[in-house]
Amino acid sequence: MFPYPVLILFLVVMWLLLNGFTLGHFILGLIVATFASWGMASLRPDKPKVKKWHLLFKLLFIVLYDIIRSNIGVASVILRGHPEGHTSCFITVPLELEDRTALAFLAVILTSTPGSAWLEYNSNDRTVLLHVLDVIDEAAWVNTIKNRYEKLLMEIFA
Amino acid sequence: MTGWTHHLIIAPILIPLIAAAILLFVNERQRVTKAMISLVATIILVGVAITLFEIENRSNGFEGVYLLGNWAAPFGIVLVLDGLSALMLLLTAVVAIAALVFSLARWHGVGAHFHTMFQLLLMGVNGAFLTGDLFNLFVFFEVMLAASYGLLLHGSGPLRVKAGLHYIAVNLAAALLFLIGVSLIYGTAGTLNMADLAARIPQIEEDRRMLMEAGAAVLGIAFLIKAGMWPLCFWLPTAYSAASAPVAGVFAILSKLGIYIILRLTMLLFGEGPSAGFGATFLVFGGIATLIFGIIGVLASQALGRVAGFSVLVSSGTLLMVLGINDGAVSSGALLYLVSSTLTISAFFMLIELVERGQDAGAAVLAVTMEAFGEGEEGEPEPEEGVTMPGTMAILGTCFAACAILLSGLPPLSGFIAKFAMLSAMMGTGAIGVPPTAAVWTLSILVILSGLAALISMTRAGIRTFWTSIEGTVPRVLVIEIVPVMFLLALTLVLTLRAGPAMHYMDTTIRTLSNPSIYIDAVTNAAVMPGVGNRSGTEGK
Amino acid sequence: MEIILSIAIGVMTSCGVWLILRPRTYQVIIGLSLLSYAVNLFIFGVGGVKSNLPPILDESASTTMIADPVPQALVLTAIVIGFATTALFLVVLLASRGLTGTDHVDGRGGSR
Amino acid sequence: MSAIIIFTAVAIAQLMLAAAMAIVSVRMFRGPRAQDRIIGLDALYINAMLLLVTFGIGTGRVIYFEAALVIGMLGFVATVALAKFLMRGEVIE
Amino acid sequence: MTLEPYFLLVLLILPFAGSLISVFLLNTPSRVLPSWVAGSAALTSLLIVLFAYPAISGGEPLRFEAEWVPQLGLAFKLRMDGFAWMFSVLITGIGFLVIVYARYYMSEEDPVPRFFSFLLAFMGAMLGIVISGNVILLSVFWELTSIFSFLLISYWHNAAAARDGARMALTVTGIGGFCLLIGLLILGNIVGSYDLDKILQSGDLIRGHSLYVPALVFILLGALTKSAQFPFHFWLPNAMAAPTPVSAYLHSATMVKAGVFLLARFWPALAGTEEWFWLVGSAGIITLLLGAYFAMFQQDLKGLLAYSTISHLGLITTLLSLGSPLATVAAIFHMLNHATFKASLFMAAGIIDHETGTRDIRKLSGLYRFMPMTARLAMVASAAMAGVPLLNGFLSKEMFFAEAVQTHADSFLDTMLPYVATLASAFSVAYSLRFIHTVFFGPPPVGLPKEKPHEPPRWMRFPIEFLVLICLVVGIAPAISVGPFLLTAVSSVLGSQTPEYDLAVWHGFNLPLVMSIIALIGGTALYFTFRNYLARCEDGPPFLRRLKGQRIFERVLVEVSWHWARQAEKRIGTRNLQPQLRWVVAMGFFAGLLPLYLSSFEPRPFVFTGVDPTFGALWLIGICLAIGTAFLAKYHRLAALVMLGGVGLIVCITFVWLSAPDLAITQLLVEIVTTVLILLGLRWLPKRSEDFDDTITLRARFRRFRDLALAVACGVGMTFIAYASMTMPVPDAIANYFLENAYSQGGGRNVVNVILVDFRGFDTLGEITVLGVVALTVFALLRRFRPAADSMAMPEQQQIQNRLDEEREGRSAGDTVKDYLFVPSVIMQWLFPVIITFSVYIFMRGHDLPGGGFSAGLTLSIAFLLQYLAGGTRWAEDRLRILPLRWMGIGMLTATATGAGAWLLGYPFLTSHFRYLEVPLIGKVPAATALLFDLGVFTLVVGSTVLILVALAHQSIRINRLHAAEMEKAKEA
Amino acid sequence: MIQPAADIPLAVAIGVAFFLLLGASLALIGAIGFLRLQSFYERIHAPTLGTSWGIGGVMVASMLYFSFSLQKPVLHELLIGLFVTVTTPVTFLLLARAALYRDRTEGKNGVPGGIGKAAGERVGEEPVDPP
Repeated sequence: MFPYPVLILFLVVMWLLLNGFTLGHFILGLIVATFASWGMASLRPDKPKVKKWHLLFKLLFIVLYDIIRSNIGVASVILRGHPEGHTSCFITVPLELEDRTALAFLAVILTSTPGSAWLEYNSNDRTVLLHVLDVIDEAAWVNTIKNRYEKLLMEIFA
Repeated sequence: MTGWTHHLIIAPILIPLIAAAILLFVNERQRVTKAMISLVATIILVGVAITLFEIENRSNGFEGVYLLGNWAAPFGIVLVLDGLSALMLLLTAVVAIAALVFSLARWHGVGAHFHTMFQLLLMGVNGAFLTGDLFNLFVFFEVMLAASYGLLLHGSGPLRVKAGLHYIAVNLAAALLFLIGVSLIYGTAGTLNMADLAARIPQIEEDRRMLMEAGAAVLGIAFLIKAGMWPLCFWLPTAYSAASAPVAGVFAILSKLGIYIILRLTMLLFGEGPSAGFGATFLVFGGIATLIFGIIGVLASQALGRVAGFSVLVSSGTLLMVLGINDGAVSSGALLYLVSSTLTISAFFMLIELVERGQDAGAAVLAVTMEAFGEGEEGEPEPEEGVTMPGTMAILGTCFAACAILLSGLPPLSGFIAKFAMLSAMMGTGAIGVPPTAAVWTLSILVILSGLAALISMTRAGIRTFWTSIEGTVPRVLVIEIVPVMFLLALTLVLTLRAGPAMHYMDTTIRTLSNPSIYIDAVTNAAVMPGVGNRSGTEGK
Repeated sequence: MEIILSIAIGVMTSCGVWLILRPRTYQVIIGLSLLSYAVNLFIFGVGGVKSNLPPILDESASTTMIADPVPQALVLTAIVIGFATTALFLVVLLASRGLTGTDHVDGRGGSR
Repeated sequence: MSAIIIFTAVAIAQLMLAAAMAIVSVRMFRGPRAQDRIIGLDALYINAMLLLVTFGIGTGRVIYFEAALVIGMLGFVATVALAKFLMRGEVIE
Repeated sequence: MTLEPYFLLVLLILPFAGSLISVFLLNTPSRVLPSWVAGSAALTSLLIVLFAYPAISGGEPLRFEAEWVPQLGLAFKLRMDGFAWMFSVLITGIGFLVIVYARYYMSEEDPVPRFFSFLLAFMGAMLGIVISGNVILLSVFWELTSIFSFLLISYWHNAAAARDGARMALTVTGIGGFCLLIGLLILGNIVGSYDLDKILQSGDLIRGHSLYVPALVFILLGALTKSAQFPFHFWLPNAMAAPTPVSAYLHSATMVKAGVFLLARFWPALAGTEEWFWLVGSAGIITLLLGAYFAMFQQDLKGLLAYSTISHLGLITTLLSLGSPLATVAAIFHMLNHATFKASLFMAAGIIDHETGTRDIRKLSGLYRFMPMTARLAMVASAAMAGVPLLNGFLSKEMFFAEAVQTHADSFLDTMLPYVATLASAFSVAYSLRFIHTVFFGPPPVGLPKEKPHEPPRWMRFPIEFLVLICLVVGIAPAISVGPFLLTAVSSVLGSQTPEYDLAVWHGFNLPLVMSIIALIGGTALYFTFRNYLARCEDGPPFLRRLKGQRIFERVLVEVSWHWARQAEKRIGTRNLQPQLRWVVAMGFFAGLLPLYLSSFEPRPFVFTGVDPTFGALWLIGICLAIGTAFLAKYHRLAALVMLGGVGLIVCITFVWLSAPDLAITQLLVEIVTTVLILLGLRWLPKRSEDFDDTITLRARFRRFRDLALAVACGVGMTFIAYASMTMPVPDAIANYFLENAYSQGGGRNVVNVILVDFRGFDTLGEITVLGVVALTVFALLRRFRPAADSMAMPEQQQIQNRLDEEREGRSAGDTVKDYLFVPSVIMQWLFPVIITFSVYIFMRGHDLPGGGFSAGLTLSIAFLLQYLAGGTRWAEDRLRILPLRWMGIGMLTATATGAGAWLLGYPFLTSHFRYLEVPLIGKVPAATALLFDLGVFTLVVGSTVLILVALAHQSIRINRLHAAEMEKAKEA
Repeated sequence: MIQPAADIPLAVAIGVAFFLLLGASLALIGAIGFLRLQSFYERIHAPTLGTSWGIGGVMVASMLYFSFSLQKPVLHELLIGLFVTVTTPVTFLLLARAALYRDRTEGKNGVPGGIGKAAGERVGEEPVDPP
């Protein structure tokens, strides 16, 4: 009946955000969300196992902060104006994450953060190729990713 | 026309639509079921068309107005049944049933969804004939065109696809012109309802009216493309001759749709008032050019299909010119000619396939379409079953001769009567003492030349087809293939014998048309039915 | 506003016309798309253009101050039909390309 | 007062966004490669969406929001298809 | 009401009925039965005609009238007077004789029923001509004779000569028939009726009318072509390819007589003017002389007779041209006489042909000893043709001479006439003599195709005997044999003008007799002088031998109707798309601007004030993108597509800006789907690079310039019109009604949506149908899709990537794509339910706020599309069983059924209904039937869009599979 | 053409203006960067300015503004932010991967993970060794 409760919850919230918070819309949203989740079920996705809910919010705030920071960084790179004012390079980061959803999260995070871009994931040796706009220390970058994001994600999606 | 018969007006649109919808649920392999559904729907359609025609025939100049959605006239969409639309509906139904029966022999199996598209084509055509709203006309035009694209491509093959590409490209351009025209008219007149528009034209101020006329002219180009006026007609012979036989048979009605609308709009909008006679000269010259081009094409064509295609142009040219001259009696002759030439060309297109089958040309086309590329998802068209025709060659020959006679306007079939009716009205007893004008002379000469061209071309082709084939293999022709052809030809004979009543009908129709106020009053005074929701009578008018 | 819209319509018409007169099917289909944008805007514009007066009723607004909804309805229909015909034309040009081996509108080979 | 502030801010923001769109479309035109153009289109979508939201603020109506939402939710489909075409030579395998 | 009028109807129907019966005998093996049917039909007709004589002899014609097309003055009116009676006797009588003759003439292999069927039909048509009481009816039968004569002449259609001859006859007489119709129409214009009686009575009116000359010319064109008069005479000799009975019938007694019949018929109405004399006279005189001259040099028996016929018809025409009543009497008399002797001669020639197998005079000789009876008959008939006294030909010729020496119109033509008449008569004597002398006398023939000729069967000779007997009887005792009948005929034509005349063999020794004697002696001398030359010479007269009318005609026909026509078609037509579109665009341009230009429309001046800078900047971008699209569409397809997307986006913002959020949403969704569609198609288009395009010819450059000019012109035109119409004061539009009533009566706040689903729901029904049809077409077309050879293989990228995967260690083919979509596909999948929810949202709010069934449908199909993108076709279809056709059907039915639901309450189709429902917990919920209709729209849109996309997407799999299979096959082979 | 904004507190108005301008300027800077940066891989970073806080700024402005002007919490802008954040990576990932592939086959731009010989031959250029 409710194959993906989290999804249904999200969809109901979305419905209410769009239509306004009334009882009628809650019921309607629930119906719609249920149908939609059946649609999702028919896709048979890899079901992510979410363990620690609360950490998601922690992650969210970390990411928001990082985004603000890197926004400023990238903006200054652009505004500074000389082409040689920054050193961009490719970085290969080995990952331990295996869950696809978790990887997706990581990808979203890295892409949303200006200054770093997820280029390629190699499922054989589980490495990811990144491009970073302004690199000062490669190791620091790898470290940040592995400790700041991957660890958290591994905790959330155990 | 009260009670349930009133709803019959919309039946010619809904019957094909519902049939098409039902057909979508039937698997492609159940060909017989599909054919039966389609056939039953078309038979009902013929019945409805006859009923409507009879209703119109009995009541002199009656207008049946159907307010869709129960909205009062200029606001909602109206369907209008008058003599002209009833006539065209009947003609469509007759041609359709013939083409459909013809297709059942083999053509309906060579591609997917033939019947669905066929029904939707009928829906589009019928809708265009019935509607009294400019934009709704556009919509039905598009329905018709979309279905015709599908049908033209039915059976695939390089020839068809190439012709289809041109056909579609030109008609897409035409559709854009249509939209520009309609929107200009709406922008200047503030209405889309044809009757309302006609009523408003006299009140439009000078500079707005100019823009309105520009819109009408652009709109006219769109219809003239469909009707096949030179130089907008080059796609037509190619497309029509590339189409499969039953499709070409039913396409015969499409070019007449363009003519119909031009007739309808010129009579309604530009019949009287400040914009009277708008574009008439253009029509005359366009008609002349088309007629000349058609004549040349008929002469220059070797393949029968192209002869038929150019015959469409000849008939369009004649009609355009006559409409441009725009004289009551002449126009009623033109209507007769329209009916006759549609029947003829439809029959001829189907006949061509049968005739050429003996020369392996048709078989080749079929073979191309059956190229082994279905990789199993395409059931091989089952070997057609049915009764083959005895005395095939004699009957084919007779039918061919009948077509030749009809196309060249020789007696005793209706081609002659129709031409006579037009010419007589222009220079015979219809115009006693009125010296024929230059246009009349030109038309007469061209009509004669067109007959001559058809005669020369058809004898040339007929001789080649029937008499000089060295080891002439007799084609395998099924009864259900030849019967539709004979049916249509027989109708032309009936039209000849019953030319008196037919002309009476045409006269009445034209009389009604040339008095736009009948139409306008009927539409604007059509009352909505009270009592739905809080909707009432003519509120808001 | 009107002048910008008119010029935009004009430019898109020009580009569209230029493209549909080209010999490659792809150019034609792109041209038709451009033309249909132009025509849609044209239809949309004939009723007179108004900013921020969408034809959506609420209790307060008086109906006389609202943009003409009819051209909008017409454009909607036109968009849908345009979409359908573009799809069709695309498929036909693919079929034509498959059967004739070239993407010339007349099925001719060579390039020009 | 607040009306003027918002009015001015909206006007400036709109101009800035329009300028952003113009710049992005220069890249679309110049390329040099298809992927630049596609990213350009994507950026154009995003900026257009922002413009719509800004327009909504300027007019004080929420009904333009859906158009922005459609861009936000579905705008990427076109660019994804383009990108995939670039990579694989066909969109749906 | 007496029965007599029905005589005419029965008379007319009988031959046609016989013809029909013969058709049904097509498969009978017997030759006898069809002949009996035909013979009895002809004989009965003859008897009916004969029985009708008493009724006619009184002077009052028999009439029968039935209504046909009264509005056009076209009545089915039959009218038989003396003249028509005379012709009817000829037609039925000779027809009967010919049938008897043909019964023996036709061979076993010939399809005899067809012959008789055509012959009877022809007889009916010919009868129709002579007894028509309405001139249009006459022209109907006139054309019918052309058609049936075509079929008769081409009876042996395996022979090229027969086909060509028949076609020429049809072409010439067909043209004539059309001209005749025009002439008759003009007569109708003058007189105000097509009734023959009326026309005949209005002679003075007609002759005095300004349209007299055109009418005359057109009618003469009809008559002269039919009667094979100069310059239209050439078809007749070629028609000799017909079976001899046909020649005997058509080319002696009937078909060619129709022309002169017509001249005589309209004599009272048209004759007697200067124009008449000159036109008819010159044609007649030239024909008379030329025909006779040509006849002398013919080597074909039937050719000789054909030219002789031409000449005699010329004689009749000349007589009719003179405008004197007496001449007309002579003409009518000669029509009768010529029919008898010429028919018998044709039949005799047929017998000779039949027995010897050849008609070449040079080969024939001394046949008298093999077939003495036939020879005698032929000799008498020839003598009649030559005008030997005591035979009927002599009588009418004498009358002709008598008229020739009279002065009718003082002119060169008139002065010349006696000499010409004598000369022609001498020629006539010469060829008659030649016919007899060469064929029947002299040494026995050698080298005939058929050995041992002998007399034909008894009854085959009977028709000749009978006709020759008539020649003799009339020739010896004209007054008592033919006199009264001729008088009836003549007086029915001339009425009160009927002159006194004397049908006697001996009129005393007068000038005509002298002329006859001169002609006889001269002709004999002529023949014997040139005998040896004639026996050896080629076919045709000296000097003019090369000048064959037939060949000229054929050449001209082929040239005009074939070469010129094809040239012209190429010149003024095209089969290419570009010129067509150019025309369409140009015509649209002129149609739009010409009315404005002609009525000197003045657009408002351009005003740049009040322009929102952002909006301006947006369109600056839009314009640049549009131009970029146009610029790049040839070589950088993807780039053009991207830019097109940009333009679409700007359009979409414009819609928002200018108060059309609905449009914006729809436009955006359509934009997305279209882009994907075109991309799907791009896979199958050929590679294109700029390298090819080195040589731009001058023509191409010119063409481009022209297109550019046209494009710019259109753009400028559109700008002007758009500006004019946008700045025009808004008319009192129907929109106000919608705005006022949308909420109160349509139950929705979004007026656009209410218009779409309620006020103008019918449009929407049609619009979704279009979408449905297109989807079906796409589906049907793609089922047979076969890409071009160079697109068959996998795209280059995939090939490289697969090869790389294979070459690298630890990877297998397809890993690249797996990795490629490894992460994005997760996101795309999770968006699926979100988009579904969103589409429901869009749908639900449609009636009150921007949205609606169409946008929702597109949204949902994008959701499906995204899954196809993410996982590929197989993956997606493994999981989502979408049945687009089912969706479409349901959508169509839902929409229609919603509309039809109104019928239950007696309201018109699509009448909507709405109310607010009280739902527990939720409260007031609007419920409109329009929403149900919109649901139909939604369903259909989803079905159609998905069908189109899926059908296209499937091609990749299909082609790959096919390609693999083909590779396999190639490997095996 | 722009309707006068409803009566809202000045502080809120200033906040709205600030966020609005912040978002718009970030978008503009992103666009400039997109134009000016040299290689594709660098350029790819620029638009993310717009998709991250560019959107964020405008969304916050919109939420603030409407919540006050309509006197009720209006939060649906959150959805836009969410969707853009979630969907942008999809495009970027796919595009970047396509660019990588292309650079590798052509051996340009010093892209890591160059490809084997076969492809090099095919394109006709020297393959670049992986760093």
